[in-house]
Amino acid sequence: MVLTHRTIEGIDIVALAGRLVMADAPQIRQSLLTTVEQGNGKLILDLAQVSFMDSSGLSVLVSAFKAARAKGGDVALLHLNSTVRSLIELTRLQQVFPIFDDEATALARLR
Amino acid sequence: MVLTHRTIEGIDIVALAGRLVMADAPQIRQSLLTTVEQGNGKLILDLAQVSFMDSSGLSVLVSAFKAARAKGGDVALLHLNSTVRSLIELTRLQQVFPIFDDEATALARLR
Amino acid sequence: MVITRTLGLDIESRPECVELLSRALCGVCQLVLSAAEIAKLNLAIVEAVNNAIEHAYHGESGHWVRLEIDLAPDRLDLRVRDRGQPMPPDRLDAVTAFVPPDPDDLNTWSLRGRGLAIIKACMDTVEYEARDGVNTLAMSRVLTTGKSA
Amino acid sequence: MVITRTLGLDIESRPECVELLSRALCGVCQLVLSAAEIAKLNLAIVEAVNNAIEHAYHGESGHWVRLEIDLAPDRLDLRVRDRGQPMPPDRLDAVTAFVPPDPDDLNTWSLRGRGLAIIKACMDTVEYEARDGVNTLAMSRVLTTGKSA
Ligand SMILES: Nc1ncnc2c1ncn2[C@@H]1O[C@H](COP(=O)(O)OP(=O)(O)O)[C@@H](O)[C@H]1O
Ligand SMILES: Nc1ncnc2c1ncn2[C@@H]1O[C@H](COP(=O)(O)OP(=O)(O)O)[C@@H](O)[C@H]1O
Repeated sequence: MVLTHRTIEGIDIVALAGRLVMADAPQIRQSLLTTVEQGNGKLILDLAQVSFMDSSGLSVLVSAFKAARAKGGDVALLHLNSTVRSLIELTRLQQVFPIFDDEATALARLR
Repeated sequence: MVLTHRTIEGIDIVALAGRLVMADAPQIRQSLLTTVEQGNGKLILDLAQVSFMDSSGLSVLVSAFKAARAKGGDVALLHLNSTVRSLIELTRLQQVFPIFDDEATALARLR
Repeated sequence: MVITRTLGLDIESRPECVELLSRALCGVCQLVLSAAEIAKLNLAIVEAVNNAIEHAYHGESGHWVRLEIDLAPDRLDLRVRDRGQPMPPDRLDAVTAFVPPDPDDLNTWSLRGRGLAIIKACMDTVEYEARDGVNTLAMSRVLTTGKSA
Repeated sequence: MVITRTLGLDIESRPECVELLSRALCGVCQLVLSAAEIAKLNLAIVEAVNNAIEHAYHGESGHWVRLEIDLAPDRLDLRVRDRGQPMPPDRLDAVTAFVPPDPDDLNTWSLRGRGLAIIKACMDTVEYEARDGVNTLAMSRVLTTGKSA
Protein backbone atom coordinates (compact mmCIF):
# COMPACT_ATOMS: atom_id res chain seq x y z
CA MET A 1 0.00 0.00 0.00
CA VAL A 2 1.43 3.35 -1.07
CA LEU A 3 0.27 6.63 0.40
CA THR A 4 0.83 10.02 -1.25
CA HIS A 5 0.13 13.22 0.60
CA ARG A 6 -0.28 16.82 -0.51
CA THR A 7 -2.05 19.89 0.89
CA ILE A 8 -4.20 22.43 -0.94
CA GLU A 9 -5.44 25.50 0.97
CA GLY A 10 -5.18 23.71 4.31
CA ILE A 11 -7.01 20.63 3.04
CA ASP A 12 -5.06 17.37 3.16
CA ILE A 13 -5.35 15.18 0.11
CA VAL A 14 -4.12 11.63 0.57
CA ALA A 15 -4.06 9.19 -2.33
CA LEU A 16 -3.95 5.50 -1.44
CA ALA A 17 -2.71 2.89 -3.89
CA GLY A 18 -2.76 -0.90 -3.60
CA ARG A 19 -4.62 -3.17 -1.22
CA LEU A 20 -6.21 -1.56 1.82
CA VAL A 21 -6.55 -4.69 3.95
CA MET A 22 -5.85 -6.14 7.36
CA ALA A 23 -2.12 -6.42 6.69
CA ASP A 24 -1.81 -2.70 5.96
CA ALA A 25 -4.60 -1.26 8.08
CA PRO A 26 -2.65 -0.44 11.28
CA GLN A 27 0.01 1.51 9.42
CA ILE A 28 -2.41 3.40 7.16
CA ARG A 29 -4.72 4.17 10.05
CA GLN A 30 -1.82 5.64 12.02
CA SER A 31 -0.67 7.66 9.09
CA LEU A 32 -4.13 9.14 8.42
CA LEU A 33 -4.71 9.92 12.09
CA THR A 34 -1.39 11.76 12.18
CA THR A 35 -2.41 13.75 9.12
CA VAL A 36 -5.71 14.71 10.74
CA GLU A 37 -4.02 15.59 13.99
CA GLN A 38 -1.33 17.77 12.42
CA GLY A 39 -3.66 19.41 9.90
CA ASN A 40 -7.05 21.07 10.03
CA GLY A 41 -9.07 17.88 10.11
CA LYS A 42 -10.11 18.40 6.51
CA LEU A 43 -9.15 15.33 4.55
CA ILE A 44 -9.76 14.09 1.02
CA LEU A 45 -9.02 10.41 0.49
CA ASP A 46 -8.40 9.58 -3.16
CA LEU A 47 -9.16 5.87 -3.50
CA ALA A 48 -8.84 5.57 -7.28
CA GLN A 49 -5.83 3.27 -7.03
CA VAL A 50 -7.11 1.05 -4.25
CA SER A 51 -7.24 -2.34 -5.91
CA PHE A 52 -8.99 -4.14 -3.08
CA MET A 53 -10.42 -3.25 0.30
CA ASP A 54 -11.80 -5.39 3.13
CA SER A 55 -13.63 -4.46 6.34
CA SER A 56 -10.29 -3.60 7.97
CA GLY A 57 -9.79 -1.03 5.24
CA LEU A 58 -13.29 0.27 5.81
CA SER A 59 -12.44 0.60 9.48
CA VAL A 60 -9.48 2.81 8.55
CA LEU A 61 -11.81 5.12 6.62
CA VAL A 62 -14.20 5.27 9.56
CA SER A 63 -11.33 6.04 11.96
CA ALA A 64 -10.18 8.91 9.82
CA PHE A 65 -13.74 10.16 9.52
CA LYS A 66 -14.33 10.11 13.27
CA ALA A 67 -11.03 11.84 14.00
CA ALA A 68 -11.75 14.56 11.45
CA ARG A 69 -15.28 15.12 12.71
CA ALA A 70 -14.09 15.21 16.31
CA LYS A 71 -11.83 18.06 15.26
CA GLY A 72 -14.68 19.89 13.58
CA GLY A 73 -13.53 18.85 10.12
CA ASP A 74 -14.66 16.23 7.67
CA VAL A 75 -13.45 13.48 5.33
CA ALA A 76 -14.43 13.29 1.68
CA LEU A 77 -13.90 10.15 -0.40
CA LEU A 78 -12.76 10.71 -3.95
CA HIS A 79 -12.72 8.47 -7.04
CA LEU A 80 -14.31 5.26 -5.84
CA ASN A 81 -13.60 2.49 -8.30
CA SER A 82 -16.06 -0.37 -8.65
CA THR A 83 -14.38 -2.61 -6.04
CA VAL A 84 -14.33 0.07 -3.37
CA ARG A 85 -17.77 1.34 -4.29
CA SER A 86 -19.27 -2.15 -4.00
CA LEU A 87 -17.95 -2.58 -0.48
CA ILE A 88 -19.08 0.86 0.65
CA GLU A 89 -22.54 0.31 -0.81
CA LEU A 90 -22.80 -3.21 0.60
CA THR A 91 -22.14 -1.86 4.08
CA ARG A 92 -24.44 1.11 3.45
CA LEU A 93 -21.75 3.68 4.21
CA GLN A 94 -22.43 5.49 0.94
CA GLN A 95 -25.35 7.05 2.77
CA VAL A 96 -23.07 8.84 5.18
CA PHE A 97 -19.65 9.27 3.60
CA PRO A 98 -19.35 12.35 1.40
CA ILE A 99 -18.33 10.81 -1.94
CA PHE A 100 -17.04 12.76 -4.95
CA ASP A 101 -15.96 12.05 -8.47
CA ASP A 102 -13.80 15.11 -8.92
CA GLU A 103 -11.33 16.81 -6.68
CA ALA A 104 -12.59 20.34 -7.23
CA THR A 105 -16.03 19.49 -5.88
CA ALA A 106 -14.52 17.66 -2.94
CA LEU A 107 -12.32 20.65 -2.17
CA ALA A 108 -15.32 22.98 -2.40
CA ARG A 109 -17.20 20.83 0.08
CA LEU A 110 -14.39 20.89 2.64
CA ARG A 111 -13.40 24.52 2.20
CA MET B 1 -11.36 -29.99 -24.68
CA VAL B 2 -13.62 -29.63 -27.70
CA LEU B 3 -12.84 -31.24 -31.02
CA THR B 4 -14.38 -30.18 -34.33
CA HIS B 5 -13.94 -32.26 -37.44
CA ARG B 6 -14.49 -31.55 -41.13
CA THR B 7 -13.10 -32.93 -44.37
CA ILE B 8 -11.95 -31.07 -47.47
CA GLU B 9 -10.95 -33.07 -50.56
CA GLY B 10 -10.11 -36.13 -48.49
CA ILE B 11 -8.06 -34.16 -46.01
CA ASP B 12 -9.24 -34.24 -42.41
CA ILE B 13 -9.21 -30.96 -40.59
CA VAL B 14 -9.59 -31.18 -36.83
CA ALA B 15 -9.80 -28.07 -34.69
CA LEU B 16 -8.99 -28.48 -31.01
CA ALA B 17 -10.19 -26.02 -28.38
CA GLY B 18 -9.34 -25.81 -24.68
CA ARG B 19 -6.59 -27.45 -22.67
CA LEU B 20 -4.71 -30.30 -24.34
CA VAL B 21 -3.31 -31.90 -21.20
CA MET B 22 -2.94 -35.18 -19.38
CA ALA B 23 -6.60 -35.22 -18.32
CA ASP B 24 -7.78 -35.05 -21.93
CA ALA B 25 -4.94 -36.74 -23.76
CA PRO B 26 -6.27 -40.34 -23.88
CA GLN B 27 -9.59 -39.31 -25.35
CA ILE B 28 -8.16 -36.88 -27.89
CA ARG B 29 -5.46 -39.33 -28.91
CA GLN B 30 -8.08 -42.00 -29.54
CA SER B 31 -10.22 -39.64 -31.51
CA LEU B 32 -7.35 -38.50 -33.74
CA LEU B 33 -6.14 -42.04 -34.33
CA THR B 34 -9.65 -43.02 -35.40
CA THR B 35 -9.74 -40.10 -37.80
CA VAL B 36 -6.42 -41.14 -39.33
CA GLU B 37 -7.50 -44.75 -39.54
CA GLN B 38 -10.82 -44.03 -41.21
CA GLY B 39 -9.49 -41.34 -43.52
CA ASN B 40 -6.55 -40.99 -45.88
CA GLY B 41 -3.98 -40.28 -43.19
CA LYS B 42 -3.89 -36.65 -44.23
CA LEU B 43 -4.64 -34.53 -41.20
CA ILE B 44 -4.58 -30.84 -40.42
CA LEU B 45 -4.67 -29.97 -36.73
CA ASP B 46 -5.90 -26.46 -36.08
CA LEU B 47 -4.51 -25.50 -32.67
CA ALA B 48 -5.61 -21.85 -32.63
CA GLN B 49 -7.98 -22.37 -29.70
CA VAL B 50 -5.70 -24.57 -27.60
CA SER B 51 -5.28 -22.50 -24.45
CA PHE B 52 -2.63 -24.68 -22.84
CA MET B 53 -0.68 -27.78 -23.76
CA ASP B 54 1.66 -29.98 -21.73
CA SER B 55 3.93 -32.85 -22.80
CA SER B 56 0.94 -35.22 -22.75
CA GLY B 57 -0.65 -33.00 -25.39
CA LEU B 58 2.57 -33.01 -27.35
CA SER B 59 2.49 -36.79 -27.19
CA VAL B 60 -0.97 -36.76 -28.77
CA LEU B 61 0.37 -34.72 -31.68
CA VAL B 62 3.28 -37.13 -32.12
CA SER B 63 0.92 -40.12 -32.03
CA ALA B 64 -1.23 -38.64 -34.76
CA PHE B 65 1.86 -37.80 -36.77
CA LYS B 66 3.27 -41.31 -36.54
CA ALA B 67 -0.06 -42.90 -37.44
CA ALA B 68 -0.49 -40.64 -40.46
CA ARG B 69 3.08 -41.22 -41.65
CA ALA B 70 2.70 -44.99 -41.20
CA LYS B 71 -0.24 -44.75 -43.56
CA GLY B 72 1.75 -42.77 -46.11
CA GLY B 73 0.09 -39.54 -45.12
CA ASP B 74 1.15 -36.57 -43.02
CA VAL B 75 0.03 -34.21 -40.29
CA ALA B 76 0.20 -30.43 -40.61
CA LEU B 77 -0.15 -28.12 -37.62
CA LEU B 78 -2.14 -24.96 -38.20
CA HIS B 79 -2.40 -21.69 -36.29
CA LEU B 80 0.01 -22.13 -33.40
CA ASN B 81 -0.67 -19.52 -30.75
CA SER B 82 2.17 -18.35 -28.53
CA THR B 83 1.58 -20.92 -25.78
CA VAL B 84 1.59 -23.87 -28.14
CA ARG B 85 4.44 -22.45 -30.21
CA SER B 86 6.61 -21.99 -27.12
CA LEU B 87 6.20 -25.62 -26.12
CA ILE B 88 6.86 -26.93 -29.62
CA GLU B 89 9.94 -24.77 -29.96
CA LEU B 90 11.20 -25.64 -26.48
CA THR B 91 11.06 -29.32 -27.36
CA ARG B 92 12.55 -28.62 -30.81
CA LEU B 93 9.64 -30.21 -32.65
CA GLN B 94 9.21 -27.13 -34.82
CA GLN B 95 12.11 -28.53 -36.83
CA VAL B 96 10.11 -31.56 -37.88
CA PHE B 97 6.41 -30.76 -37.70
CA PRO B 98 5.02 -29.08 -40.80
CA ILE B 99 3.62 -25.83 -39.35
CA PHE B 100 1.34 -23.42 -41.22
CA ASP B 101 -0.34 -20.12 -40.58
CA ASP B 102 -3.10 -20.49 -43.14
CA GLU B 103 -5.30 -23.38 -44.05
CA ALA B 104 -4.91 -23.06 -47.82
CA THR B 105 -1.16 -23.58 -47.62
CA ALA B 106 -1.59 -26.50 -45.27
CA LEU B 107 -4.12 -28.07 -47.63
CA ALA B 108 -1.76 -27.56 -50.58
CA ARG B 109 1.00 -29.32 -48.69
CA LEU B 110 -1.13 -32.37 -47.92
CA ARG B 111 -2.90 -32.58 -51.26
CA MET C 1 -18.45 -36.71 -16.13
CA VAL C 2 -19.95 -34.76 -13.24
CA ILE C 3 -17.30 -34.84 -10.58
CA THR C 4 -16.33 -32.38 -7.89
CA ARG C 5 -12.74 -31.23 -7.86
CA THR C 6 -11.20 -30.06 -4.61
CA LEU C 7 -8.28 -27.76 -3.97
CA GLY C 8 -6.92 -27.22 -0.47
CA LEU C 9 -4.85 -24.12 0.25
CA ASP C 10 -3.06 -23.35 3.43
CA ILE C 11 -1.21 -20.42 4.85
CA GLU C 12 0.25 -19.40 8.15
CA SER C 13 -1.94 -17.10 10.25
CA ARG C 14 -0.21 -13.90 9.15
CA PRO C 15 -2.04 -10.96 7.58
CA GLU C 16 0.53 -10.71 4.75
CA CYS C 17 -0.27 -14.26 3.66
CA VAL C 18 -3.98 -13.62 3.07
CA GLU C 19 -3.15 -12.06 -0.29
CA LEU C 20 -1.72 -15.37 -1.54
CA LEU C 21 -4.94 -17.22 -0.75
CA SER C 22 -6.93 -14.46 -2.32
CA ARG C 23 -4.93 -14.54 -5.55
CA ALA C 24 -5.09 -18.30 -5.78
CA LEU C 25 -8.84 -18.26 -5.20
CA CYS C 26 -9.33 -15.68 -7.94
CA GLY C 27 -7.25 -17.76 -10.34
CA VAL C 28 -9.40 -20.83 -9.70
CA CYS C 29 -12.70 -18.96 -9.80
CA GLN C 30 -11.94 -17.59 -13.25
CA LEU C 31 -12.89 -21.07 -14.44
CA VAL C 32 -16.51 -20.55 -13.49
CA LEU C 33 -17.31 -16.98 -12.49
CA SER C 34 -17.37 -13.49 -13.95
CA ALA C 35 -15.06 -10.79 -12.59
CA ALA C 36 -17.86 -9.21 -10.55
CA GLU C 37 -18.81 -12.55 -9.02
CA ILE C 38 -15.19 -13.33 -8.23
CA ALA C 39 -14.84 -9.99 -6.45
CA LYS C 40 -17.73 -10.84 -4.12
CA LEU C 41 -16.46 -14.32 -3.38
CA ASN C 42 -12.97 -13.03 -2.80
CA LEU C 43 -14.20 -10.43 -0.36
CA ALA C 44 -16.09 -13.07 1.63
CA ILE C 45 -13.04 -15.32 1.81
CA VAL C 46 -10.67 -12.53 2.82
CA GLU C 47 -13.07 -11.61 5.64
CA ALA C 48 -13.33 -15.23 6.75
CA VAL C 49 -9.56 -15.72 6.73
CA ASN C 50 -9.01 -12.39 8.49
CA ASN C 51 -11.40 -13.54 11.21
CA ALA C 52 -9.56 -16.82 11.67
CA ILE C 53 -6.28 -14.95 12.10
CA GLU C 54 -7.64 -12.14 14.23
CA HIS C 55 -10.17 -13.94 16.40
CA ALA C 56 -9.43 -17.66 16.40
CA TYR C 57 -5.69 -17.02 16.82
CA HIS C 58 -5.89 -13.55 18.40
CA GLY C 59 -3.61 -12.19 15.72
CA GLU C 60 -0.84 -14.65 16.53
CA SER C 61 1.20 -15.79 13.54
CA GLY C 62 2.51 -19.30 12.91
CA HIS C 63 -0.82 -21.10 13.05
CA TRP C 64 -2.67 -23.13 10.45
CA VAL C 65 -5.36 -21.54 8.29
CA ARG C 66 -6.82 -23.49 5.41
CA LEU C 67 -9.17 -22.72 2.56
CA GLU C 68 -10.84 -25.58 0.71
CA ILE C 69 -12.51 -25.08 -2.62
CA ASP C 70 -14.90 -27.69 -3.99
CA LEU C 71 -15.65 -26.97 -7.60
CA ALA C 72 -18.70 -28.74 -9.00
CA PRO C 73 -20.50 -27.92 -12.23
CA ASP C 74 -23.42 -26.33 -10.43
CA ARG C 75 -21.91 -25.03 -7.21
CA LEU C 76 -18.87 -23.80 -5.40
CA ASP C 77 -18.27 -24.84 -1.80
CA LEU C 78 -15.69 -23.00 0.24
CA ARG C 79 -14.46 -23.80 3.71
CA VAL C 80 -12.15 -21.75 5.90
CA ARG C 81 -10.65 -23.79 8.71
CA ASP C 82 -8.58 -23.00 11.76
CA ARG C 83 -7.51 -24.75 14.97
CA GLY C 84 -7.86 -21.72 17.22
CA GLN C 85 -10.49 -20.53 19.66
CA PRO C 86 -13.94 -21.27 18.25
CA MET C 87 -16.49 -18.59 17.56
CA PRO C 88 -19.23 -18.47 20.23
CA PRO C 89 -22.29 -20.54 19.26
CA ASP C 90 -25.06 -18.40 17.75
CA ARG C 91 -22.59 -15.63 16.91
CA LEU C 92 -23.23 -16.21 13.21
CA ASP C 93 -27.00 -16.29 13.62
CA ALA C 94 -26.86 -13.03 15.54
CA VAL C 95 -25.54 -11.17 12.52
CA THR C 96 -27.95 -8.46 11.44
CA ALA C 97 -28.29 -6.33 8.33
CA PHE C 98 -26.12 -3.24 7.94
CA VAL C 99 -27.52 -0.12 9.52
CA PRO C 100 -25.99 3.12 8.25
CA PRO C 101 -24.45 5.17 11.08
CA ASP C 102 -25.94 8.50 12.10
CA PRO C 103 -23.81 11.22 10.50
CA ASP C 104 -24.35 13.42 13.53
CA ASP C 105 -23.56 10.84 16.20
CA LEU C 106 -19.99 9.64 16.02
CA ASN C 107 -20.74 6.85 18.49
CA THR C 108 -22.79 5.08 15.85
CA TRP C 109 -19.77 4.88 13.52
CA SER C 110 -18.48 1.49 14.46
CA LEU C 111 -14.93 0.57 13.58
CA ARG C 112 -15.68 -3.13 13.34
CA GLY C 113 -18.24 -5.87 13.33
CA ARG C 114 -18.87 -5.94 9.58
CA GLY C 115 -16.97 -9.09 8.60
CA LEU C 116 -19.59 -11.77 9.17
CA ALA C 117 -22.34 -9.64 7.66
CA ILE C 118 -20.23 -9.11 4.55
CA ILE C 119 -19.67 -12.85 4.28
CA LYS C 120 -23.38 -13.56 4.62
CA ALA C 121 -24.20 -10.94 2.00
CA CYS C 122 -21.72 -12.36 -0.50
CA MET C 123 -22.51 -16.06 -0.20
CA ASP C 124 -25.65 -18.15 -0.64
CA THR C 125 -25.17 -20.17 2.54
CA VAL C 126 -22.86 -19.75 5.53
CA GLU C 127 -22.46 -22.28 8.33
CA TYR C 128 -20.02 -22.64 11.20
CA GLU C 129 -18.90 -25.73 13.03
CA ALA C 130 -16.33 -26.37 15.75
CA ARG C 131 -15.46 -30.05 15.92
CA ASP C 132 -12.48 -32.05 17.14
CA GLY C 133 -10.42 -28.91 17.56
CA VAL C 134 -11.00 -27.74 14.00
CA ASN C 135 -13.30 -24.81 13.31
CA THR C 136 -14.91 -24.59 9.90
CA LEU C 137 -16.77 -21.73 8.31
CA ALA C 138 -18.50 -23.38 5.34
CA MET C 139 -19.82 -21.17 2.58
CA SER C 140 -21.50 -22.04 -0.68
CA ARG C 141 -22.41 -20.39 -3.89
CA VAL C 142 -24.75 -21.74 -6.51
CA LEU C 143 -23.40 -21.46 -10.05
CA THR C 144 -26.03 -20.54 -12.57
CA THR C 145 -25.50 -19.39 -16.13
CA GLY C 146 -22.48 -17.94 -17.89
CA LYS C 147 -19.02 -19.38 -17.48
CA SER C 148 -19.05 -23.10 -16.76
CA ALA C 149 -16.37 -25.57 -15.77
CA MET D 1 9.93 -6.04 5.71
CA VAL D 2 11.61 -8.79 3.72
CA ILE D 3 9.71 -11.91 4.61
CA THR D 4 8.90 -15.01 2.62
CA ARG D 5 5.23 -15.87 2.30
CA THR D 6 4.26 -19.48 1.76
CA LEU D 7 1.15 -20.97 0.22
CA GLY D 8 0.52 -24.72 0.26
CA LEU D 9 -1.91 -26.21 -2.22
CA ASP D 10 -3.09 -29.75 -2.33
CA ILE D 11 -5.12 -31.86 -4.65
CA GLU D 12 -6.00 -35.47 -5.05
CA SER D 13 -3.91 -37.39 -7.60
CA ARG D 14 -6.43 -37.06 -10.43
CA PRO D 15 -5.62 -35.54 -13.81
CA GLU D 16 -8.73 -33.31 -13.72
CA CYS D 17 -7.50 -31.65 -10.53
CA VAL D 18 -4.22 -30.43 -12.03
CA GLU D 19 -6.05 -27.53 -13.63
CA LEU D 20 -7.04 -26.18 -10.19
CA LEU D 21 -3.43 -26.08 -9.04
CA SER D 22 -2.41 -24.52 -12.29
CA ARG D 23 -5.02 -21.76 -12.05
CA ALA D 24 -4.17 -21.03 -8.44
CA LEU D 25 -0.47 -20.86 -9.26
CA CYS D 26 -1.10 -18.42 -12.09
CA GLY D 27 -3.22 -16.25 -9.80
CA VAL D 28 -0.41 -16.06 -7.24
CA CYS D 29 2.35 -15.55 -9.79
CA GLN D 30 0.59 -12.51 -11.23
CA LEU D 31 1.94 -10.74 -8.16
CA VAL D 32 5.51 -11.02 -9.36
CA LEU D 33 5.78 -12.28 -12.93
CA SER D 34 4.83 -11.27 -16.46
CA ALA D 35 2.39 -13.39 -18.48
CA ALA D 36 5.21 -15.03 -20.46
CA GLU D 37 7.11 -15.90 -17.29
CA ILE D 38 3.97 -17.29 -15.68
CA ALA D 39 3.38 -19.51 -18.70
CA LYS D 40 6.82 -21.10 -18.32
CA LEU D 41 6.45 -21.63 -14.61
CA ASN D 42 2.98 -23.03 -15.04
CA LEU D 43 4.18 -25.49 -17.65
CA ALA D 44 6.94 -26.71 -15.33
CA ILE D 45 4.52 -27.22 -12.46
CA VAL D 46 1.92 -29.00 -14.58
CA GLU D 47 4.65 -31.40 -15.76
CA ALA D 48 5.85 -31.98 -12.21
CA VAL D 49 2.35 -32.63 -10.90
CA ASN D 50 1.54 -34.87 -13.87
CA ASN D 51 4.64 -36.89 -13.06
CA ALA D 52 3.63 -37.28 -9.43
CA ILE D 53 0.23 -38.59 -10.49
CA GLU D 54 1.44 -40.74 -13.35
CA HIS D 55 4.70 -42.12 -11.97
CA ALA D 56 4.72 -41.80 -8.19
CA TYR D 57 1.11 -43.03 -7.96
CA HIS D 58 0.95 -44.97 -11.24
CA GLY D 59 -2.09 -43.01 -12.29
CA GLU D 60 -4.07 -44.01 -9.24
CA SER D 61 -6.44 -41.36 -7.92
CA GLY D 62 -7.13 -40.55 -4.28
CA HIS D 63 -3.56 -39.81 -3.24
CA TRP D 64 -1.97 -36.66 -1.88
CA VAL D 65 -0.19 -34.24 -4.18
CA ARG D 66 0.97 -30.92 -2.85
CA LEU D 67 2.44 -27.77 -4.36
CA GLU D 68 4.18 -25.29 -2.09
CA ILE D 69 4.94 -21.78 -3.22
CA ASP D 70 7.45 -19.66 -1.31
CA LEU D 71 7.23 -16.10 -2.47
CA ALA D 72 10.18 -13.92 -1.52
CA PRO D 73 11.01 -10.51 -2.98
CA ASP D 74 13.90 -11.89 -5.01
CA ARG D 75 12.92 -15.48 -5.69
CA LEU D 76 10.16 -17.98 -6.09
CA ASP D 77 10.59 -21.47 -4.65
CA LEU D 78 8.21 -24.19 -5.72
CA ARG D 79 7.97 -27.70 -4.37
CA VAL D 80 5.84 -30.55 -5.68
CA ARG D 81 5.42 -33.31 -3.13
CA ASP D 82 3.95 -36.79 -3.19
CA ARG D 83 3.98 -39.90 -0.99
CA GLY D 84 4.21 -42.39 -3.83
CA GLN D 85 7.00 -44.39 -5.37
CA PRO D 86 10.14 -42.27 -5.52
CA MET D 87 11.91 -41.42 -8.74
CA PRO D 88 15.08 -43.50 -9.23
CA PRO D 89 18.19 -41.68 -8.00
CA ASP D 90 20.11 -39.95 -10.78
CA ARG D 91 17.01 -39.95 -13.01
CA LEU D 92 16.92 -36.17 -12.89
CA ASP D 93 20.64 -35.81 -13.60
CA ALA D 94 20.28 -38.12 -16.59
CA VAL D 95 18.00 -35.67 -18.36
CA THR D 96 19.54 -34.49 -21.61
CA ALA D 97 18.77 -31.66 -24.01
CA PHE D 98 15.99 -32.11 -26.56
CA VAL D 99 17.07 -33.78 -29.81
CA PRO D 100 14.68 -33.26 -32.73
CA PRO D 101 13.43 -36.57 -34.14
CA ASP D 102 14.43 -37.69 -37.62
CA PRO D 103 11.49 -36.90 -39.94
CA ASP D 104 12.25 -40.01 -41.92
CA ASP D 105 12.61 -42.41 -39.02
CA LEU D 106 9.37 -42.81 -37.07
CA ASN D 107 11.20 -44.70 -34.34
CA THR D 108 12.93 -41.51 -33.29
CA TRP D 109 9.56 -39.83 -32.63
CA SER D 110 9.19 -40.55 -28.97
CA LEU D 111 5.79 -40.27 -27.37
CA ARG D 112 7.17 -39.42 -23.97
CA GLY D 113 10.16 -38.57 -21.84
CA ARG D 114 9.95 -34.79 -22.23
CA GLY D 115 8.52 -33.81 -18.83
CA LEU D 116 11.67 -33.51 -16.75
CA ALA D 117 13.56 -31.78 -19.55
CA ILE D 118 10.75 -29.23 -19.85
CA ILE D 119 10.89 -28.62 -16.11
CA LYS D 120 14.66 -28.13 -16.22
CA ALA D 121 14.34 -25.76 -19.16
CA CYS D 122 11.71 -23.63 -17.44
CA MET D 123 13.25 -23.31 -13.98
CA ASP D 124 16.56 -21.98 -12.67
CA THR D 125 17.21 -24.91 -10.34
CA VAL D 126 15.59 -28.33 -10.00
CA GLU D 127 16.33 -30.82 -7.23
CA TYR D 128 14.69 -34.04 -6.10
CA GLU D 129 14.64 -35.64 -2.70
CA ALA D 130 12.89 -38.71 -1.29
CA ARG D 131 12.81 -38.59 2.50
CA ASP D 132 10.60 -40.10 5.22
CA GLY D 133 8.12 -41.31 2.65
CA VAL D 134 7.66 -37.89 1.08
CA ASN D 135 9.14 -37.13 -2.32
CA THR D 136 9.90 -33.55 -3.19
CA LEU D 137 10.75 -31.98 -6.51
CA ALA D 138 12.10 -28.55 -5.54
CA MET D 139 12.32 -25.88 -8.19
CA SER D 140 13.37 -22.27 -7.99
CA ARG D 141 13.21 -19.18 -10.07
CA VAL D 142 15.14 -15.99 -9.48
CA LEU D 143 13.01 -12.86 -9.75
CA THR D 144 14.78 -10.02 -11.44
CA THR D 145 13.28 -6.83 -12.78
CA GLY D 146 9.72 -5.88 -13.62
CA LYS D 147 6.82 -6.77 -11.39
CA SER D 148 7.79 -7.02 -7.76
CA ALA D 149 5.97 -8.19 -4.66
N1 LIG E 1 -13.26 -17.25 12.81
C1 LIG E 1 -13.65 -16.77 14.01
N2 LIG E 1 -13.22 -17.36 15.14
C2 LIG E 1 -13.60 -16.89 16.34
N3 LIG E 1 -14.40 -15.85 16.51
C3 LIG E 1 -14.87 -15.21 15.43
C4 LIG E 1 -14.51 -15.63 14.13
N4 LIG E 1 -15.13 -14.82 13.24
C5 LIG E 1 -15.82 -13.92 13.97
N5 LIG E 1 -15.67 -14.15 15.29
C6 LIG E 1 -16.32 -13.39 16.39
O1 LIG E 1 -17.40 -12.66 15.84
C7 LIG E 1 -17.21 -11.25 16.01
C8 LIG E 1 -17.75 -10.49 14.79
O2 LIG E 1 -16.92 -10.75 13.66
P1 LIG E 1 -16.99 -9.81 12.40
O3 LIG E 1 -18.40 -9.61 12.01
O4 LIG E 1 -16.11 -10.40 11.34
O5 LIG E 1 -16.41 -8.41 12.85
P2 LIG E 1 -14.99 -8.03 13.42
O6 LIG E 1 -14.02 -9.07 12.94
O7 LIG E 1 -14.72 -6.70 12.86
O8 LIG E 1 -15.12 -8.03 14.92
C9 LIG E 1 -15.74 -11.07 16.24
O9 LIG E 1 -15.44 -9.90 16.96
C10 LIG E 1 -15.39 -12.35 17.00
O10 LIG E 1 -15.72 -12.23 18.36
N1 LIG F 1 7.50 -37.61 -9.73
C1 LIG F 1 8.04 -38.77 -10.19
N2 LIG F 1 7.99 -39.87 -9.41
C2 LIG F 1 8.51 -41.02 -9.85
N3 LIG F 1 9.12 -41.16 -11.04
C3 LIG F 1 9.22 -40.12 -11.85
C4 LIG F 1 8.68 -38.86 -11.46
N4 LIG F 1 8.91 -37.99 -12.46
C5 LIG F 1 9.55 -38.65 -13.41
N5 LIG F 1 9.76 -39.94 -13.07
C6 LIG F 1 10.45 -40.97 -13.86
O1 LIG F 1 11.23 -40.31 -14.84
C7 LIG F 1 10.81 -40.69 -16.15
C8 LIG F 1 10.90 -39.50 -17.10
O2 LIG F 1 9.93 -38.54 -16.79
P1 LIG F 1 9.52 -37.40 -17.82
O3 LIG F 1 10.76 -36.78 -18.35
O4 LIG F 1 8.59 -36.49 -17.14
O5 LIG F 1 8.82 -38.13 -19.02
P2 LIG F 1 7.49 -39.02 -19.02
O6 LIG F 1 6.67 -38.60 -17.84
O7 LIG F 1 6.84 -38.69 -20.31
O8 LIG F 1 7.96 -40.44 -18.94
C9 LIG F 1 9.42 -41.24 -16.00
O9 LIG F 1 9.09 -42.14 -17.00
C10 LIG F 1 9.50 -41.87 -14.61
O10 LIG F 1 10.08 -43.14 -14.68
